Amino acid sequence: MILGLYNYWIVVVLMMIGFYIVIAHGNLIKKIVGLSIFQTSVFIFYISMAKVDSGTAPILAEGIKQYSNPLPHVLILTAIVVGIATTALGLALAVRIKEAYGSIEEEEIQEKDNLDC
Amino acid sequence: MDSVLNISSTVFLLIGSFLCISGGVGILRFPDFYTRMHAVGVTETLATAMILIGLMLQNPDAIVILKLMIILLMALFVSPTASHALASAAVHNNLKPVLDKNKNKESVNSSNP
Amino acid sequence: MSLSLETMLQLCIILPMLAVVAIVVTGHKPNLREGVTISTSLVLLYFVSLLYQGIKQGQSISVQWWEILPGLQLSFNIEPLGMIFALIASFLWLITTVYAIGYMRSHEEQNQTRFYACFAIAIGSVMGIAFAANLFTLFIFYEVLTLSTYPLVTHAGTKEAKQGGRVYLGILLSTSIVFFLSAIVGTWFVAGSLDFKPGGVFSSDVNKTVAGVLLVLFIFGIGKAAIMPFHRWLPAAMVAPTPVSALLHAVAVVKAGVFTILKVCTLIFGIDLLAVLPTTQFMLYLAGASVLLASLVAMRQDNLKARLAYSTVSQLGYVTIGALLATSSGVVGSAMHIGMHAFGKITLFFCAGAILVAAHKSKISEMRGIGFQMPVTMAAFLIASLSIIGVPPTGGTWSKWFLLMGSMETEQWTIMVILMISSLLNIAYLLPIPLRAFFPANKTAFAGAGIKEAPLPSLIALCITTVGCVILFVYPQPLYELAKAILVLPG
Amino acid sequence: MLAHLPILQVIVPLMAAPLCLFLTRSRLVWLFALLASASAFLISTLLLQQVMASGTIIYELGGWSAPWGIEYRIDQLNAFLLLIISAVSTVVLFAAHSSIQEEIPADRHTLFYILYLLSLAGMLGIVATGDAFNVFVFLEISSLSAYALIALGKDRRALWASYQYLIMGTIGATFILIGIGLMYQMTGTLNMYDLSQRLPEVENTRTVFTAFAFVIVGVCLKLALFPLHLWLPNAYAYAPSIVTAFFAATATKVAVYLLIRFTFSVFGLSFSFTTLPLQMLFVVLGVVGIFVASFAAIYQTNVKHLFAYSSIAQIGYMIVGFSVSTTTGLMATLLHLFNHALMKSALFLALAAVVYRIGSVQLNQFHGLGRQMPYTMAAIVIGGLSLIGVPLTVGFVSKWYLVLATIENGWWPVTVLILLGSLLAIVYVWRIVETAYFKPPLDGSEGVKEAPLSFLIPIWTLVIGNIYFGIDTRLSIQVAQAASQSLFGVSP
Amino acid sequence: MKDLFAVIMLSGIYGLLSASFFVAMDAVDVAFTEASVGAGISTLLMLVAITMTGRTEHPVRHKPVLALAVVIVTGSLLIYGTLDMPYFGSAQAPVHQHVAPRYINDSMQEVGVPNIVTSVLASYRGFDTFGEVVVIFTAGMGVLALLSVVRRPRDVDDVASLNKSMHEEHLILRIVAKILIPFILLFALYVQFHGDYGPGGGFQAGVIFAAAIILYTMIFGMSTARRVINQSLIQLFAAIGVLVYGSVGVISLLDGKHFLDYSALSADPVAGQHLGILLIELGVGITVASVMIIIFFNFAGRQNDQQNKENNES
Repeated sequence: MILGLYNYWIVVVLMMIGFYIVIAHGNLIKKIVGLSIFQTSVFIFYISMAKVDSGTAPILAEGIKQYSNPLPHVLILTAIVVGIATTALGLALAVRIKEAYGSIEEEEIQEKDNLDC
Repeated sequence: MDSVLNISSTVFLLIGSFLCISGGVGILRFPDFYTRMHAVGVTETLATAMILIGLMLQNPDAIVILKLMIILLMALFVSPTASHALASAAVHNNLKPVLDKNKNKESVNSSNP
Repeated sequence: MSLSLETMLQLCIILPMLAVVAIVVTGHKPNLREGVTISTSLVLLYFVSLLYQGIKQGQSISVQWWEILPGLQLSFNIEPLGMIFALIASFLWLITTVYAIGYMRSHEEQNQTRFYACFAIAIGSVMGIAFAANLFTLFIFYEVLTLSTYPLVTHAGTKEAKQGGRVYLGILLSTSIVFFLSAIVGTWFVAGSLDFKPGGVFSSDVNKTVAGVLLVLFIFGIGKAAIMPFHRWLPAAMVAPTPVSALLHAVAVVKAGVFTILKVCTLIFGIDLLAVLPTTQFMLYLAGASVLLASLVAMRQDNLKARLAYSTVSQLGYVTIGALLATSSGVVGSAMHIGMHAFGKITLFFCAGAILVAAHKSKISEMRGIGFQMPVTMAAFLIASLSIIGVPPTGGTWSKWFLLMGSMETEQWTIMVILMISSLLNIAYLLPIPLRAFFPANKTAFAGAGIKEAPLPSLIALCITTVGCVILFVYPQPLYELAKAILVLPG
Repeated sequence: MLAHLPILQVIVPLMAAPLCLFLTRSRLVWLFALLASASAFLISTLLLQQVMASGTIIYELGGWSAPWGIEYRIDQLNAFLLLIISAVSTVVLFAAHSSIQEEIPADRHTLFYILYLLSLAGMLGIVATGDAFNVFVFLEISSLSAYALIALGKDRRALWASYQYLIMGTIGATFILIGIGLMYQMTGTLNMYDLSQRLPEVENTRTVFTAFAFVIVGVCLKLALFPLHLWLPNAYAYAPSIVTAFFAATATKVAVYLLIRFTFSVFGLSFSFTTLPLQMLFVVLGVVGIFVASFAAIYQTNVKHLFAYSSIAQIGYMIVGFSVSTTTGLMATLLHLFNHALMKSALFLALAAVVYRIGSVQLNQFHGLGRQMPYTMAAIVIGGLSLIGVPLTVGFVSKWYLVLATIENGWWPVTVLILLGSLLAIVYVWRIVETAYFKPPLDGSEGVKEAPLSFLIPIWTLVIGNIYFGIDTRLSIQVAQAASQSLFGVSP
Repeated sequence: MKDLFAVIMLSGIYGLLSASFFVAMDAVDVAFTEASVGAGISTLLMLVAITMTGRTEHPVRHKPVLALAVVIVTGSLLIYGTLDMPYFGSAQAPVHQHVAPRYINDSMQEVGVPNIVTSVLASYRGFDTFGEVVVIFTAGMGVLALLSVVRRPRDVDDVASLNKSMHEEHLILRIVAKILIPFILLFALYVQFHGDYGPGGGFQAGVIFAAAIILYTMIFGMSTARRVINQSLIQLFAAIGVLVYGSVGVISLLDGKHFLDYSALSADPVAGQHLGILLIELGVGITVASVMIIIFFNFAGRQNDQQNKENNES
């Protein structure tokens, strides 16, 4: 019973690593890396859902009757681009924060904020 | 006839993978940046060539062979240039190579970042 | 004037609101502005008296505006209790305006336009409360009254004015939102309708505890009736100029609170249900306590206006007791007391204002022997305090009489004792002022030379209300019939 | 064209955004954006009439029928939301031109309008769509443009606030993505209506339970419900005031809509309120949220912070209304949705006018503002009164239904807590009123005069809306009633 | 792992690994995109970002215990959720029963495109992809709003001096780049129009196109690149891509059919589908390419700006 579900657990472990990085690490770039790992693991979850044991890639060809499910692939195409859009925006923000605050560590930014108000 | 093709493609594939492994071992064992870079640069290019040829022999379809040829050509162009760029960048950042192990003891640990 | 009674009813509410616009427009020309206020109050008084004639012939007048929430309309109808309140309010608005002109002019108060405008809004909302046909309309005008009187209380704009205003608004708004609103929603949920019906809107089989809880919520909710725990806003509002405190104490705010309590007790709960509720007894003792305690505190107040404020708190306790006694004579007594107290207290405040304007004195200890310089004011003060105490030549006697009768009917001996003691206390804190003014212990002590009588318009207003107190004793019939009709006349 | 209204509602602002790039002068771009937003408003009114007349409208995109293609399903609930969002956006946009002169550098104005239109289109897309994954895509559009818009703020802390919002928002969106993925896995379809048909069979499996938990947590993160609200105050306080005015009135409302849509239309009422102790959880979170946020609001010195915390408190009210899970409770939430949008946009627009004139929103700058900017301060006072819930204002209507809902359900302690919550509202509104009216104006601020007309018109249209819908509540109650009844499956 | 450079390189490798994982899972289109976007562009952007924000990372952890707790709770909830999931790769899973069979069986008749992913992407769920294009456009506008540097004329004159020194330095790279770039562009076009039959499509083509241009910029320097591709034109192209996609939908609207219904584009519905898919893939390609270029130009421009400031001060 357990054997059939091993791929989901890999996804869960990856997800949790990404999630931990986002929360625990103070560096802004590190958080974005964590976020992209977290999102990539969600993609792997979707794709592993779509796989059929003896199926091939969903491109119609003669003689092949068993295909994997194309729908999650479409969703993931969209999700990847959403991921890159968020990463690009996050990096732009990190650059601007570095210029404005002089540092991209959460603690230093927090101190500089408390100093201001 | 196809049994000969199969045997030769498996032989090519085996050589290619052996080269890959040697490149990997090279990275681990060599002391400093340049020697490691050399190990990978040489073996990787040859390994990819070998594997591609092995694949070409694998299936007789014309279009697939053509595509594999283009990939091979591309690989031959890209990987030496890449290693060259890597080396010139290292030199640009004045990373001195380790010439003699006992002479400049202290520079050993400075060279592997 | 071929206006039908219904349109007249609506006009009673809209007229003051229109007056506000007129006042603001004519803001920079004082005479024109005062003229507008007086004319509107005259017209209002005329309308109300016409409505009163209508009521006497037994016509039932009611008007529906529109539906704010499904099942809850803004609707008005005239019933005797509302009539009493409207009559008093419109009449006293006229008097207070006359008085205010004199007071404001001599005291050079700034931004008087805002004063008259808010005054008119307050009167408009009082009319709305008086004629409200259901609890929902009443609540809306109740809140408008609180908000419109806030600028009046903080008229002076000084630090204490802000402090007084904060207490005033804080208590009134919070009690009305937390208790009154939940009480209304509770009634709406339990009884299904919020319309005032003689004999109560609750069906007979409503369970007693829920109705009891609702009663407590209502009594506490109506902060304007200044029941003990929530009375502090009244003395805090002393910061306002005297015509404002006259308005607050005698004409609008306080009367609205007590009027609402009376209306809720008689027309939402109904006398018979009220008698049997578990919490009525507790509320009765609370009202009694607030009467006694307020009178005691009043005795110690040296500032005249503060003393009058605490005396108002105790007089309101009377009306609440009358309402909660749940007998017909109790209700009649409290209804009449609304009228008597209005006239008595407004006169006292006019005198206080006059003394402040003429002699610039607000401490009672400084008023020894002032009777010689200001004979008319002090005489009016004497008569008015007699009316508050409830001594025969003034109207106060009747209301005290019926209250006592009511407490005897329901064998509430403790309440009767409380009423007696508090009347004694009234004497204790009211009478010494005029007596000391006329017969100072040592003649020479008082060096009040150069003080002359208060300005003429204030004096006129003063005398009218004093005469009013006496008339109410001699000819209380119209007030009495109205009070009696509360429980009987349908709708 | 009338048959294509649902898609036009989203396409018009969406296509208008790239077109703005072709216009040169920023005033032209402003007019174009205003035109796009006004037409979106017009479409939403037509849509509402159609829905109220003929019930749910279904619009298949690309001509493919429901579970295969994407479909738009407009019923009373989302027609109501569409109207609120487009109305608020049109009014706020009216004041945008003069407000961003002060707060955004000149070369970014066109980009501001593009991002504004994109976030408007994103929100309209979320509300209109009937497909679960489409919700995620449009959620990303509106959130991305939100992060960029907030980062346009003058203060350097806007960048940090936008970064935090980005991290929290992306985590929330990814949670929703996981939830949708799990739902898809168990049922095989992405269409919301189809999901609601097929979910009951697989209801008691653990996967659907986890899917439900993830979607709810993701939505609550976007909703800024009490424990997950940390990003909201900074984001609203340091963003340009026009952005705050727009998002305060719409962003969280869309998240509330999502919550209602997922719990009622997709997972079904019985499932969502029995498996997870959702009812108890939300009541507690809502009430605690109200008190914590209101207390925090009282001690704020920056007025934008103050109103941001009060928004969190008002969301607490909506969640309490939602957790009562009776028709009246849901109606109270929908009404408060509408009323809160009106109140908050008026208040934040007034703050935009104050920022336009005196450049800062610190409370100690507000001295004597009552005299110098009478109309703006009057608008803030009326907005504050309606926040408290004084009769004849919009706040009273929603407070009335909230109290009625909680009493009907027998939760009288919750009723008392709700009313105490509005007491706290009195405290922090009156702090502003007192500093504005009673304190003498600061010495350096003689030159301050009333805000220009381009501010006063939108502010006062909203304030009059605040009062009008407080008196004539036919529109809002009728629609809210129809929506809540249709959600409960009771035939209207 | 304190050195961010190593972190980014590893995340690039992670992207490549997940791409190869997708290939193993028969998701070829997704693998292609993940390789080009996940491994390529995001690593590139991160590299440019860390050149501006510094390579080292603070060792101190940010309340790790709380993070661990939250992670464990979410993880256990997820594991709890997976217990009832259908087995990995089992054909009976509901996912393969309900909506997917129609795509697989009759997408050939209805849309006439062998690559089912492209047919679903462009036709059945065309609106999702439209949303997708708008997301990319928003990201472009967002980065523009954040990082766009006001161009000052004086930048241009010091380009000549920079150019001279560039020549000797990267001689080999310049030669190889000159050879490779045309082929990369050609390959991008191939991917763009080959999307119907094999893996590929608008997104991948756009990214490869942008990669070629970025390679050019990196080697031949920002200023020469800016003269080759002027900034405002690229922004218009980004808008044009979205408008192409939208107008395809609007045409079918004008024709009375529903939005994005390609059968309105020509008499025979299947031909209409082909035309429609071709057009919207083109729109997607243009937008993605121009947005990626905008993002890179802004990042590099910002870095250039910082360096100018530094050598002005020093």
